[in-house]
Amino acid sequence: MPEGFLEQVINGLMMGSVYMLVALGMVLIYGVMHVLNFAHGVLFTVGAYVCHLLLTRVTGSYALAVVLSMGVLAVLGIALEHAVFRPLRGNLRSQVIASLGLILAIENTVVWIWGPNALQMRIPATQSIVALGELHFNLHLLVVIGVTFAVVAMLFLFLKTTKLGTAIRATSQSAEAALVVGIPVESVHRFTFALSTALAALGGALLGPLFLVFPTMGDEPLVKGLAAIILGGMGSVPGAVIGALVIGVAEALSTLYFPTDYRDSVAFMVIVLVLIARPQGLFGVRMRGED
Amino acid sequence: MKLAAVAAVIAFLYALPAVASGQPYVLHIIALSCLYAIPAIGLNVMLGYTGLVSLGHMAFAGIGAYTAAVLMVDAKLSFWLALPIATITAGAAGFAVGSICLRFRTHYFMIVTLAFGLLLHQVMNNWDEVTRGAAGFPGIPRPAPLAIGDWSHSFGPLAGFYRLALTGLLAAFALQWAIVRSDFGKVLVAIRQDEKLAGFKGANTMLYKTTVFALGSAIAGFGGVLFVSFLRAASPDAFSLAESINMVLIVIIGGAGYLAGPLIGALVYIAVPEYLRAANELRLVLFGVLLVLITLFAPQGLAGLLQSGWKRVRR
Amino acid sequence: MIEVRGAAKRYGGVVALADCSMAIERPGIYGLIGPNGAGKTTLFDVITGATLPDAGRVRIEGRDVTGIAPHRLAALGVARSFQECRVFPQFTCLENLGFSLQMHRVGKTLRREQALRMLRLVNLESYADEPAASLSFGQRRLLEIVGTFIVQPRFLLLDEPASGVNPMLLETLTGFLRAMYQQRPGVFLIVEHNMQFIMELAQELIVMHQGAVLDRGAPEAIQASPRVIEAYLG
Amino acid sequence: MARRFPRFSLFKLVLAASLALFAGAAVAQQKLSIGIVTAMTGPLAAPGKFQLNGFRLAEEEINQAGGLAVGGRKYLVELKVYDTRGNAAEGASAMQRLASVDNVPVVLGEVLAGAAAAEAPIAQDNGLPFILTVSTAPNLTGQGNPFLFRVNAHNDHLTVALAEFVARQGWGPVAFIAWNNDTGRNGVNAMRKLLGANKIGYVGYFNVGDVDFSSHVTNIRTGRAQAVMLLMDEEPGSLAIKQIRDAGLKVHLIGTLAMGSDRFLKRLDAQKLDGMVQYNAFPPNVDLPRIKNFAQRYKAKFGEEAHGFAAQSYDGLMIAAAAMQKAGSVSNRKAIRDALASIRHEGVIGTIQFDKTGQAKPPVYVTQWCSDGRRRVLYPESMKADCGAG
Repeated sequence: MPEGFLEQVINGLMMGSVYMLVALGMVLIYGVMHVLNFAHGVLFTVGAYVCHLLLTRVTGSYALAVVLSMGVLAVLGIALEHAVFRPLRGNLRSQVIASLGLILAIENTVVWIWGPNALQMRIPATQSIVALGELHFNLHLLVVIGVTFAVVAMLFLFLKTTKLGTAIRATSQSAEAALVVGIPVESVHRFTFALSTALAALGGALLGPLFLVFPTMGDEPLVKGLAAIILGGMGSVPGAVIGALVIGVAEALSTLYFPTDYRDSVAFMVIVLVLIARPQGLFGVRMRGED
Repeated sequence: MKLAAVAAVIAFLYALPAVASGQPYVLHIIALSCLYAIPAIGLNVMLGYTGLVSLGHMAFAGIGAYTAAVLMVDAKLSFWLALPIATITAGAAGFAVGSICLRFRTHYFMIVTLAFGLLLHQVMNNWDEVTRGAAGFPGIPRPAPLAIGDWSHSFGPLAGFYRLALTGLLAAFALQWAIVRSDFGKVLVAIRQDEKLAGFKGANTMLYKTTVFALGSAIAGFGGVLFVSFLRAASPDAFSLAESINMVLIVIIGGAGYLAGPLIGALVYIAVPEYLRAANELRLVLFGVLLVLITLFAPQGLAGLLQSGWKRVRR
Repeated sequence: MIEVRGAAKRYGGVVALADCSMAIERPGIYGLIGPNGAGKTTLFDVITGATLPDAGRVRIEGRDVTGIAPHRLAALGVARSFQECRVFPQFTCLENLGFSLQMHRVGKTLRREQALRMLRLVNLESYADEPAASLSFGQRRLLEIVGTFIVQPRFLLLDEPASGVNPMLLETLTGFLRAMYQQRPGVFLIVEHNMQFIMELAQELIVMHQGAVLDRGAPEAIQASPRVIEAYLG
Repeated sequence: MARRFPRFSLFKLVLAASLALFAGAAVAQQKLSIGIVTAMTGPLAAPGKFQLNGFRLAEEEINQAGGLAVGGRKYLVELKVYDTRGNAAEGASAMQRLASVDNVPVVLGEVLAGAAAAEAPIAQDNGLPFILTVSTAPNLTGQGNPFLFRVNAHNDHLTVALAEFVARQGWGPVAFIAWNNDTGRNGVNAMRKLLGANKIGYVGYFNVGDVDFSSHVTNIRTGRAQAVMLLMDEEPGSLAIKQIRDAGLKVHLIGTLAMGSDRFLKRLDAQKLDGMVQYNAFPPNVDLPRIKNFAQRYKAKFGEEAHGFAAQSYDGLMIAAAAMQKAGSVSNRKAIRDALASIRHEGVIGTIQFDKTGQAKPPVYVTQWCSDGRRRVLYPESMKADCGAG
C-alpha cells in the first residue's frame, strides 16, 4: 500500500460527502419523477449565490442564510417543476434537453447578475484548524460533513417513517399504483422537487465558505453527483450515498496510480466498467425507462 | 418548382464571393455556419432520426481534426489525403466507442457518451507530444490548390475556402438526404419510434445503431477537419463537453429529424450571436431560454415551425 | 415445432414462470389462457427472446433459441404482437406494413401492393396514408396484427389481440385470423382473456396457472376441466 | 531618433494630460477605432478583465491628452472590444469582423492561446498587425506570421529566472499543482526543461473550476517535496495555498505573477504567504518612476493595485499608437506593421522591442512575500530590493 493511501481515503470520503448532497437531490427526482435533471448543478450554484447575498446584505447569521437560501431554492424548484418538467413528463429526451437549456440560461444569468469573478464567503466562526494526529483539517470541512450526514440520516428517517416519505417511496416504485391507493402524485412530485432543490442549495451554501462562490462551481458536483447516482443504481437513495463516497475515494486514490490530468476520466471509466459488469448499478434493482 | 428554388439558392451561395467581395466577414460567418452544420448533420442522423442523444459528439469531430492536423503538419500529407483518412478514423473511433455506448439505453447511454466525450477531450488536452496540448495546435494549413485540367481552384483565400465549406456542407447534406430516403433510414426512424418493435420486426437494432453512430462520427470528423483547416489552428476547447452540448442545442433548436434542421440550427447558433455581439451573457441566457421554450412548445424545432407555418400559408 | 423446457423466471420476489414446459407439435390455432399473473406474457417474452429465462431452454424446430436476439427469431419466421399494442406511431399504415415487408427483404414496388391488399382485408385502406397514431385503438390493433401476418410467419404469437377492440371490429378480426390460417397454416399461439373469442377460434387451449402449464385440450374439454375451474375460481 | 521619439511622446502625453484639464473644449477630432479581442465571459474572464483595464487606461490617457497626433491630425482613440470567450471560432469571427467591417488599423489582446492561434492567421490574411499582450504559450510566435507581435514574455522566458532561483536554492524535489490548460501545462513543461526531470516531483493537474486540492496536498506531503509550484490564476491559487497551509505542510511556495499582488493578499493572510516566491512581469512597488507612475494612475482609475496583465496591455496599446505615429498613418496597416517591427518603445513594463518572430523580451522579475504582507524583489540582481519594493 503506497504511502498516503489512508490519507487519500479520508480525503476522498470528505469530497464524497460533498458530492452526496448533490447526488441525493438528483436521485430523489429521478426516483420519483424519472427525470434526470442536468440543471441540478446550476441550482447548487444559485444556492451558494443566494446564501452569499443573504449573508452579506440581509442577515449576518450564516445558519439563517443557509436555511433561507434553501427556502428560496425550494420555491424556485417548484416553479421549475411546474413550468418545465411537468409539461414534459414522460419524455426523457426532452426533459434532459430542457435541463441543458436551463443550465445555459441560469448559469449566464448568474454571470450577468454577479459577474464572472469569484466571490468569497468568510465565516469566521468556522475558520479554525482542527488537528487529528498528523493531519489538519479546516473546521468548516468538518461542519460540512457533519451537516451532510445529519441530513442524510434525517432524509432516511423521513422516507421510512413519515406518511409523506412513504408516499414518495410508493410513487417512485410505481406512479400508477400510488395513484390507485390515493396518493396525490402531483403534490408528491412538487414536494420532491422542492426538497431536491433545497438540498442543492444546502450543498452550495455549505461549500461556498470552504472554497469560493463562482458561476461554474456547480459543474463539478453535478458531474460527480451524476456519476454517483449511476454507480449506486439510478433511483436508489442508499446507492447514491455509497456511490458518492465511492466516487470521492476512487478519485482521491486515482492520484496515486494514474496521471492526474486524466483524473476525471478515471472516475467515469470506472463507471463505464461497473455498468458493463452490472448494468443496474451497485444497488439498482433494475433499469428503469428501458422501453 | 421547389427544386428550382433550392438550385437558385445554391447558385447564389456559390456566386456570393463574387457579389460580396467587399464583405469577407459575411463569407466568414457563412463558412463558419457551414462548418458547424456538418457535425450537426452527423448528430441529426443520430439524434433526430435514430433517437440517440449523444453528449460526446464533438469529441469525434476532434478526432478527425487532430488526425488531419497531425497528418498534414507532422507527416506533411496533403489535405486531400488527410481529409478521407481523418474522416475514416473518426468513423472507426465512432464504431468502437459506439459499440460500447450502445450497450446502454436512454439516460445511461447519454452518460456513457458524456464519459467518452470527456475522456477524448482530455486526451486532446493532455497528449502534448501529439496534439500540442492545451495551448492548441497552430499552423494547420488550408488545402492546397486543386487543378483538374484547365480548371483550378485555390482554397487559401477566404472566398476559396468558403466554396469548399459550402461544398462540404452540400456533400454532408446530400448524404443525409440519401440516408433518410433509403431503406436504411426507414429502419433508423423505426428504431427512434419503437426500438423493441423494430427488433421483433427483424431489424438488428444494435448493428443499425452502431453503424449510425459510426456514420455520425465520421460526418463529425469530416466537419472537424474542415473546421481546423478553416481556423488554421486546433484547440481542445473546440471539442469539449460544452461544445458537444451546444451541438445538441443546435440540432434541437434547428429541428431534430428534419433535413434542414441542422442548417437552420447552425445558422441561428453562429449568425444570431454575431449579430448580437454586444450583449454577451444575455445572448447565452436567450439561447438557454429558447431551448427550453422549444422543447416545451415546439419540439419540432424551427424547421418544424417553418414547415407548419408554410402549410398554413398554403392552405 | 415450439418447445419450452423447464423455463423459470423471477422478477424481484415475484415468480413469473416456474418450471414451465410446453410443446406444440403441429400447426394450428392455440389459445393460451389463464388468470392474471399466470405467466402468459412472460412465456411469450421467453419464447420470442424478449426475456432471458433464469433457467430452461426454448427450441423452435429443434433449434435452441433461448435468449437469442429478436431479429434472429424474426428471420426464423417468428412474429408477435403485444398486449399494449405496438405499431410505429409516426409511420402511416402503409409504412408500418411496408416496414415489416422491408425487414423480410421484399422489394420496394411489391411492398406497396401487398400492404394495400392487406389493408383492404381489414377495411383500413382508406387510412393507408394516415399516421398510425391517428387511428382508434381498435384500428391500431388491427394494423398491428396485419403487420405480423404480412410477412407470412410460420410461428405467430398474439398477445391479447381482442382486448380493447369493439365488437364490430372483433368480427373483422376473427374472420381475418381464420382466413389467414386457411391461407397459410402455421402455429398461431394466442393469449386471450375474451373466452368467447378464443373458444370460437382455437382448436386447442393451453391453460397456465402460477407460472406453469396446468392443463391443455380441446376448448370444450377445458371448459369442463375441474382443475381449470378451480384455478380460475380459487 | 527612433530611440528618442517614444520617450518624447510619453512625456508629451503626461504633459498634455495635465493641460487638457485646463484646455476645456477641444477641437473636434476624428475617431480612430482600435480592435480589441479578449475574454469577457467564460472561465478566463478574470484575466480578460485586467487586460481590458490596461487598454482602457491607455485609451483614456491618449484621449485626455487631446488624442493621438498622426500625420498632422489628431485622433480620438475608440476601442472596439469583442468578447471571444477564449473560444477559437468566436475569436476568428471577431478578428474577421475587426479586419473587414470595422476596418481597424491594429488589433490587440487575447488571453487564451487556442483562440490567439486561430485569430493570428486571419490578421495575417488581412495584413493586419495583431499584438498579443497576455497569452504566454511559447509556440504562438514563431509560426512565420509577420503581422503577429507579442509584448509580454512567453512561458519559457518567464520561468527562466524562477528556475534559476529555485536551482540556486537547492530545493528538490519540486512538486506542482497546475491548471490543466495552457497556463499550467506550458508552465510545467518549461520548468521540467529548465530544472531537469530529476528535480521534478509530484505533478498534480486540476481542471478549471476544481476547488478541492486535498489529494494533491497529500501526495505532495508523502512525496517529500521541498517546494510546490502553483501554476494557476489567483482564485484557485488562494484556495491551493489555504489548503496547503491548513494541512500544515511546510513547503516553499512558488507562484505565478497572479500571486504577487495586494489583491491576492486580501484573499489570504500574510502569514500563509510568507516566503512565497513568484515570477512577475510588473511588480507594482518597484522603485522606478515608470512603474510607480503607472501603478498610481491605475489605482486612481480602478481603485486597486496595478496588475501585470494590465501593464502589458497598456504598453501594447501605447506601442501601437507609437507605431502609427512612426508610420505616419492610421490606415496603412503594412506601414504600421513595419513600424512595429523596428520600434523600440520604453513602456511601463520596460523596453519593448520585437525580434524577428515578433516576440518582445521585457524584463521579468522574481518577487517574494515578506512576513508583513509586503514584497521584495529577488531578481534581476540589479533591482534587488527589500520588503515593500515588490
